[in-house]
Amino acid sequence: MSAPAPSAAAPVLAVRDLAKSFGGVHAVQGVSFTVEAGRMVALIGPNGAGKTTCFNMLGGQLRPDRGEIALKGRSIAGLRPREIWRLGVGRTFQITATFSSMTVRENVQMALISDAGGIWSPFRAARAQHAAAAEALLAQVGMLEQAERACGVLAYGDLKRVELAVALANRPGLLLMDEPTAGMAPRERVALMALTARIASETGIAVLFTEHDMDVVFAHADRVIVLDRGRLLAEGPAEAIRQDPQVRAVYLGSGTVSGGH
Amino acid sequence: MTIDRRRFLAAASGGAVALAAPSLVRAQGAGAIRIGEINSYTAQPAFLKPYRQGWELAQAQVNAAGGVLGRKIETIFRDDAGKPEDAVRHAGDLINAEKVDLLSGGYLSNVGLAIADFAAQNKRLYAASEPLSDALVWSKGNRYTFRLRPSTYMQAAMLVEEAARLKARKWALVAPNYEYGQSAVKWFKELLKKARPDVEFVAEQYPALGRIDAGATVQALEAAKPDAIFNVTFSADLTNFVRQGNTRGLFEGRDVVSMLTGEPEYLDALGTETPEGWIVTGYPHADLATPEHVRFRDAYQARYNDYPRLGSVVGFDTMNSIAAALAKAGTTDNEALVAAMEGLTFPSAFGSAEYRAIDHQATLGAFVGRTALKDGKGVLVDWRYADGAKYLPSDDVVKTLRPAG
Amino acid sequence: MSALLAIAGLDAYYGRAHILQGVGFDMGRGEVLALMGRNGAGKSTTMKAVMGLVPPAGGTIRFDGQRIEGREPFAIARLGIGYVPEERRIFSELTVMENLAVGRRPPREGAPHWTPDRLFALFPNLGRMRDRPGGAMSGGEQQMLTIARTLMGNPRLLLLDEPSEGLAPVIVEAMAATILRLKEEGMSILLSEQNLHFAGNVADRAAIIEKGVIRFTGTMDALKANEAVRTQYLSV
Amino acid sequence: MLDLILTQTLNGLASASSLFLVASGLSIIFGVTRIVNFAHGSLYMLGAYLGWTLVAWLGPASPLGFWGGVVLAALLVAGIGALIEIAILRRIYPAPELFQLLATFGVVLMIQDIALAVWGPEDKLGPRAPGFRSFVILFDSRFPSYELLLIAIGPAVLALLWFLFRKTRWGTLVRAATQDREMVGALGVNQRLLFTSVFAFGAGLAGLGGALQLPREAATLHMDLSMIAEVFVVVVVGGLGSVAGAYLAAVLIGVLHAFGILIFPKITLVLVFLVMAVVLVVKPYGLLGRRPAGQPRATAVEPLLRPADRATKRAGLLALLLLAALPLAAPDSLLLILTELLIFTLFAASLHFMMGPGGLASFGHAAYFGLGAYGAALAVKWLGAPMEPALLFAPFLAGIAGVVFGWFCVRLSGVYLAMLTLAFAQIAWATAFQWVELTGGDNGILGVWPSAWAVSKTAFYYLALAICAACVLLLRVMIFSPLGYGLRAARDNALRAEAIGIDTMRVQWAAFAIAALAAGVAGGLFAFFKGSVFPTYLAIPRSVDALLMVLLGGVQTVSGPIVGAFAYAGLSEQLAKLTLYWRFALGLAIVLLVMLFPRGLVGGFLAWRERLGPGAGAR
Repeated sequence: MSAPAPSAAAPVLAVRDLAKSFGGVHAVQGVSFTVEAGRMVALIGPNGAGKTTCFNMLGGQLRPDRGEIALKGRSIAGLRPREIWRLGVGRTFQITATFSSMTVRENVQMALISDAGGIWSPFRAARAQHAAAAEALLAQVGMLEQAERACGVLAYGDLKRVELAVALANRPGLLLMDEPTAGMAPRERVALMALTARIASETGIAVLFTEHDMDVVFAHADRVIVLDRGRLLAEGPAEAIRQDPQVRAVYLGSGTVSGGH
Repeated sequence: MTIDRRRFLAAASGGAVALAAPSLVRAQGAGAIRIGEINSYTAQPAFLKPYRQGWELAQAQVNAAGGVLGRKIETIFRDDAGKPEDAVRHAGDLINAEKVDLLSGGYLSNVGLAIADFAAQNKRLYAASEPLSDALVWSKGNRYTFRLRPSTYMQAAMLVEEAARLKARKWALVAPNYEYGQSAVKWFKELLKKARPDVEFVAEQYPALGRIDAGATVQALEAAKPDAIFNVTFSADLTNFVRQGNTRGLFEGRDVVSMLTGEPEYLDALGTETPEGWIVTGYPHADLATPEHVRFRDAYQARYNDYPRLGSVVGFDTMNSIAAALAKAGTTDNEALVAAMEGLTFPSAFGSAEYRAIDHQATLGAFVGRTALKDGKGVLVDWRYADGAKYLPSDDVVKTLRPAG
Repeated sequence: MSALLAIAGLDAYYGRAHILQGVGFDMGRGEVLALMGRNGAGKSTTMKAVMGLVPPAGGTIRFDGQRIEGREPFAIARLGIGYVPEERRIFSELTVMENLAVGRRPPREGAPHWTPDRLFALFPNLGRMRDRPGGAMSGGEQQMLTIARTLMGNPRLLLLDEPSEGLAPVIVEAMAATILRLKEEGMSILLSEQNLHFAGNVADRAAIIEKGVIRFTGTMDALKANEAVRTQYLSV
Repeated sequence: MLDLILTQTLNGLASASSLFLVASGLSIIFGVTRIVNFAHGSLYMLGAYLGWTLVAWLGPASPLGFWGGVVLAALLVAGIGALIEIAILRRIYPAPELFQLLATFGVVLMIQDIALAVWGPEDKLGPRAPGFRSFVILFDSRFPSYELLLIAIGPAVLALLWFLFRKTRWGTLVRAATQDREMVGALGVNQRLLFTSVFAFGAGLAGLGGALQLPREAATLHMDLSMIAEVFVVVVVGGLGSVAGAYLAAVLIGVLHAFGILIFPKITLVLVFLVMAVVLVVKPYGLLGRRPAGQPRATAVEPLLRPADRATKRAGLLALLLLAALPLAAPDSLLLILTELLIFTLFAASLHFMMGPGGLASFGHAAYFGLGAYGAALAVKWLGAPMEPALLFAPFLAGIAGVVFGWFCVRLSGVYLAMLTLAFAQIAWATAFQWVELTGGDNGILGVWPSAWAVSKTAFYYLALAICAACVLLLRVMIFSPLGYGLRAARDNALRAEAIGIDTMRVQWAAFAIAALAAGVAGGLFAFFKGSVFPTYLAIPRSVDALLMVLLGGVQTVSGPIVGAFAYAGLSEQLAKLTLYWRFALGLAIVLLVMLFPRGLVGGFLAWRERLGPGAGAR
């Protein structure tokens, strides 16, 4: 898999002054941040802080009211999801999004076929296409043994890994992961994020993820961005964020009941 | 749209006969002559229940007298539910699976045209009993199709004769939007205009068959302030139209000329709503005292404990005319039957009539009179019999109207 | 005194998947029991089976000595079991007051009697948005509303499915405080939880479920002391 | 002129009332149970017939007798509604939407025969309402006072419904159940009773609507389907589940009708469905409807779709060989039946292509079948084309319609999509029905006979077999091609599909057009098979036929439509021969099949084979 060389200087994703309102409610107001190649950046904040809105603008599911989103210097604000994907953005969803009537391998094949622009051929058998490449991706996320199973019967953690393989199928420069570990057991969370971190550092993919589990955030994020009521509350290395009194007040709390030992 | 009564043959109508057919065949010997009879039994029950009874009465009489050609006659009834598509389907099934010798029936004009086309393609005799469209014997007439009842042209001509005598100059028209309605309106306008060049037609309404929005339709007619109205709707559309028209006073101070409304099947449904003084075609079942009719009426009354409707007459006459044709042809071979039918004189409840050779139209007539309310029931009064032969265009005209020759 | 809730040998399937395989544990009155285990272990299914939302294929569920398995959800609710689902499932088109009205049941002996006013004292936020449609509330407020709505049925046993999931840490702290308040009222609570910190703060006892089988039951302290169990079934 | 406008508006409002009563009942039932109750028109019809009987029995002349009869009829229909809910619907709430619709269609068939058996085939004209027999003078013309009463009843019922739903506990519970029925149950509300009561209430409204029609028009056996078609329009235009929307739409449709009669007396039908299509294109969820809120609970997980295994392929080949050899032995009549079955198989397979892998449930697939047939017939009639080019023109016309209609339809999903396809099909039907100059209207187009070489039954059978088998196989190949995969991807998870670069709408659009094309081929063959085409080819019952075939076979299996076509056509054929009341029997069979085989016949067979053990092999 060819990947851009990691470079701290040129950010893969640069967001500037992003804003979105829904009928008078300012969901996101003037948020700016960057994500660099090979880095894991966590986006956190209370419910309703604007994380998902932000994510959906990055992924193209929502059109921003204002602001700039640059992917490797190219503006992607307002593009459709499929256009953004073609520019090299992979995405996983909070509620896993896979194709239940296809096997694990076919799910990845589907992404590969689409990447190769091969959707519009109605008379060839799809099963034979990109099979080897699909298997290679599945091997990377540790799902090769389950390649012939239906996605509908997979365990939740496995489903998340399939999604990761699908998101990697277009050799993305940026990976967007919305609550990648939600609903997973602690052990699975660590395994998945460790895997993601490894892929990120090996291939130089920039990773932006939202997360509620502070253990995951503080264990895996190179940098943390905190949103509150649509605004950027704080940004910095994990340790600095954990100590930030403002963040503790609106979000982290005293730390007595929810991790971050 | 009407409900899907496809293959409803079994239900209200001929299912029992169709099912029992094999055993009947055995009981009567293998030689029975089989007639495939297709009609809108469920869609137009008011007309077709009596029709079937009249048919079965005639069939019983023919068979009791030893049948035709030494063979009994047997009928396979099929319900087309008022849809040409189903009629064609049944026609195919009757010929190919039931092996009938000839086809008959048809109530709605579009159904009749569809069966006629099928009959021509398959070279089978089709005795169309009721479909009134002129196209059936004229513009789309074919070698294999004969029609019993007076056509829309003939009935329009009968009514125009009366309408032309009215003072009315401004006419409004209402007709169901399909073959029968269109053709009735076309002839009425043409013939009336010829008889009375001063008339004008100020409003025309074409509700879809069985779907009249009566209130709005009446209002639209009323708005045109006509002197007289020509109505072609029948059955449920007529009932709803009359009720709204009565309430809204549409018919007050206006002449109304109306096709078929004097037939007991439609008058009975109107009951106390029956408007008085409409000029209509119909059937005075209680008052008609010709010997043929009395004989028919008594037999019918005895068999069904009910008075005959016009449908009863049509069923009775169709069956009898087929029997007469078979007897004349001496065979069930359809080509010979066609030849026999041309110019065939046959007995009818209204006296004898003839299938004209020139256009395969029978000369059976209709009764023209006025509606009246008697004891809460609608009746036909001041009627006269209009002989069908007198209300047809000249042979030269017919030849131009019938390309099939 | 018999247990308030006694489950024994409970079996349940989702389609052909055998989710619960002989689950059994008891719960005392006034007790807060944390049902712990990883995602897909069977926590939610256990709760749904108690509530009658998933038909048990075998085993018994006794509530206050009475067999309730196989009954319909509404009948079980009327016996005094309140259920707060993981996905909240508030009626988003209905206002706060209407949401509460749906949950309203007559007062029940041996259970605290809740009125909207009392609930607004417990959840002051809700009192400030009585006429707001549920759909226009934040996740934390919705979570409060769903608990308040269930309390309107004056339950004797509250089933809380993953009350801390997906909430910001500060809200989670508030949630813990609420549970402790309810416990003071004498409410018995069965909660499912993955978060050991949270459970440790609110629960008296814990039951650990793994692949549809109960692997451990004991006090919270016993669990904290049992390193082996924690690492095997829960820990990082 | 102004007078006329005002009176016609009043006429429209009067018609709107009954429409609204029935539509609001349908809307309320849909809101809570998510069932599009096809039998709602039948309940309306029962209301009229029961009203007729009860009024006659209680004495039509006295106000008490008349109004008592009307109210009693409504209550009885409510009871019948409760019975239907308890006996049938209650058992199939978890089934997919279309299956429920199918079950209610079974109920339609059953009620038709029940009404026929009880009341006979004659139309029943009810008495005039005591106290409202006469008229008032409005704008210089007589206006029936009963119509004025009807005009008042509409808003009165609307107000009553508003009160019920906003101010009573029952209403609050119903609204809650509309959103999440399971949760309502978990909160201690007997939701079964609630559902039954809602269904009974909605049925009662329909019954009342029917009974109130008595003084206006005769009760007939056709009332059910002609009402349901209008009510669907009203409910969809107003917004599914919105009672106020239903009123607005009922008024719109009623007034439109009244003015249509003035301005376009010949195309009133087209007009209504045209308005429906326009509304749905502009406001996909109706005038006052909202995008279905939140998550569809328990999204159906579609089963794996695998290419046929060797045994299935062999069976298929064997069946094909058998069909090819058949004319050697079979009589003509059997060949005719089989020719029709082959054509219907292609028709069903074409619908399956968009409905199964595509998840696009079309309620108006007859449009493409019919347009194919008309394409062929028009080519013959107007261009004098022989069969061969006419057969090519058939899919062309159907395909164009598929491209145009599909463009709008793929923007919606679920019930809304189904309803828009219905609207387009009705436009096509009404056009064929009312554009008499071009299509011959109700007369259809006759004389569409095959070329000389294909006239014999055997020759035409082979023609049909060759074309249908080739098209069905081609559709099958497409299902397993990248395009077919993309289609399934769009159905399984549009979010994910878009996020991996698939233009879901375009893929679905293509599928729509392909399905229309294939249906057009079937329609063209059918035209030459029958020798004629009629508007009924595009009518709702034909669409329902297709749905039944696909659903009976099993949507999520590839062989489903083939099995379904043979099973359904065979079943209705056999039932027609076995019993007088075949519609009742067919309706019952549909209901039972839906309850027993929620995955269709092939789906049920596969599930059964799977249960035998893992060794039994793949699909």
